[in-house]
Amino acid sequence: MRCVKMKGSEASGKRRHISLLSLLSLVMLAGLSAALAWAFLTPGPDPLGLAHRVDAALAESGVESRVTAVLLNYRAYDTLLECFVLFLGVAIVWSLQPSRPVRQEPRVDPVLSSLVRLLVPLMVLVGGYLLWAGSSQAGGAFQAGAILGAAGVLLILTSSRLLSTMPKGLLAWGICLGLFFFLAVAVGAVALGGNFLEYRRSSATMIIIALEVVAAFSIGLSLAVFFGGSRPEEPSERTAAGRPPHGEGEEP
Amino acid sequence: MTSFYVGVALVLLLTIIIGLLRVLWGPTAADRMMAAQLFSTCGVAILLLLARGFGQLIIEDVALVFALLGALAIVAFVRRAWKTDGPKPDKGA
Amino acid sequence: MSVSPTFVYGLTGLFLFVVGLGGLISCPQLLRKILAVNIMVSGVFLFLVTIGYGHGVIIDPVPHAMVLTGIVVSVSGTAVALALACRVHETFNMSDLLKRRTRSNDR
Amino acid sequence: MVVSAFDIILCLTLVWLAWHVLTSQDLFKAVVLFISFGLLMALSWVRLQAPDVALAEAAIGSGLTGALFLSALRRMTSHRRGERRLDCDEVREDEGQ
Repeated sequence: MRCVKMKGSEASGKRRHISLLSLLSLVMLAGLSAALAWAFLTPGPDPLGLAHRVDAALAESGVESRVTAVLLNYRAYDTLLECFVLFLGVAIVWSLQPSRPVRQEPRVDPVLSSLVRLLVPLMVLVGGYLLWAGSSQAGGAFQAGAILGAAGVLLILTSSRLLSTMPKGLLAWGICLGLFFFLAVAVGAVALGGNFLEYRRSSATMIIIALEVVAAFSIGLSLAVFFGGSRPEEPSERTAAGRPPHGEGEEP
Repeated sequence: MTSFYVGVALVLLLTIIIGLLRVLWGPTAADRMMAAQLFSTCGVAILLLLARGFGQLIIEDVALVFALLGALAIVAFVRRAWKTDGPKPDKGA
Repeated sequence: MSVSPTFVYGLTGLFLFVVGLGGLISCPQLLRKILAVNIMVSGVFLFLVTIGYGHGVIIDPVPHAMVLTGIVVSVSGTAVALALACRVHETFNMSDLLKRRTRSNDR
Repeated sequence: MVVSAFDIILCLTLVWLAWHVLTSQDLFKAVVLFISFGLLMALSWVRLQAPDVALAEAAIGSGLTGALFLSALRRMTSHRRGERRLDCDEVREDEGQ
């Protein structure tokens, strides 16, 4: 591939070495793709899939949408662990980036600010619609969370101080809220004599809707925080604003 | 009627492919980004056509999300990747 | 004349996976490695949904649910990887695994 | 038949885009191509009758991931040598070959 090539004359010896390496990897990749294609095209035993079993249990799941039923009832473990992954990701991103003073951003264009003022309420509206529609058709917590996260990203883009002025504890609790609520539901089910994450038929609809709302909120907040990158500043650190960004000036 | 709608969608897909050439050749970063925005608009049209063609009105929701989220990339570009000190060509200038 | 969509999209998923793997191995720039992983992940998703599509009669919702979870997880992974790459860039002033040595030779 | 042509062209474009994302020398170009890639992925989800996945991909694949990459690109190229433009850095250094 072209992007492994290097500039400069001293790199020519290395280039030969790399081209040999890339040739080897090309051969291996060709072999891998041939093997995968062979495995895919060889007719195996016809898999029945799980569609019939999902349909058979749909009446007990509490929702009409099959995907939502799988996500929040049959395989709610997935969604629980996903909330955990989001929490972990935010923790890693915050610990990797030292809180940096906000650089001087270019002035916000009036066109841009009015666009954002128009778009953000629309996004929240569509997110709510998808959340509400999720129990009967396509849509649900993930899609609503993604759109809410996009609205948050728009807000961060137009005012870069937004994240740093928000109280950090509140932000952290908002991100953990989905995970904690999920765990509470799961443990509550055990306390009531059921299995982990098992809902009663009578209350399944309410539980799923509550889980969806909370999960959408947490997912949206986490996605916006991912985009914000660095951890919000502590009030004590804010006095140090104005120092050069980390890493600048260390160039040899 | 399905093949008519999908045929029109196919034509729009071909326009996207032509627009991709602008992304590949485009001399400035703004050219590339604007071409990507064009795909977003074109994608909305293709989704609406497919919604009619396959008879699944739920696809119109996808088109709605497309139309809303298309602005996100361009705003990110304007705020994070575009210096406002005049439209310099970014390559070979 | 009609080709089964399972065939077309399944093969595309496989090729996307392989192309992404190749890019992951051979591209030295960190950002492009992250792009390559994203392409690999898209290939896997495409393959999963294609399996769920079957012959288009009964759509299996379980792969859809798995892919939905996977999309959000892959965004988290991408954000973490980008934060790591930015951190590497700021600490070692290097965004490219190969250019580091030549750059220090230049100076 | 038209549907098959749509499938085949969409899939070929996807693979072609993936190839160019990984081989184009300009990182900014690669990111823009990746945004378009996410958009076409959403079209293929619609074609495979997975509207749930298409909704998520439309929001995340082309919007959020693109914004994340653009932001990271800015951070990884901005303060390297004074105030150089975003994609000059990678282009100038690669174009020597």
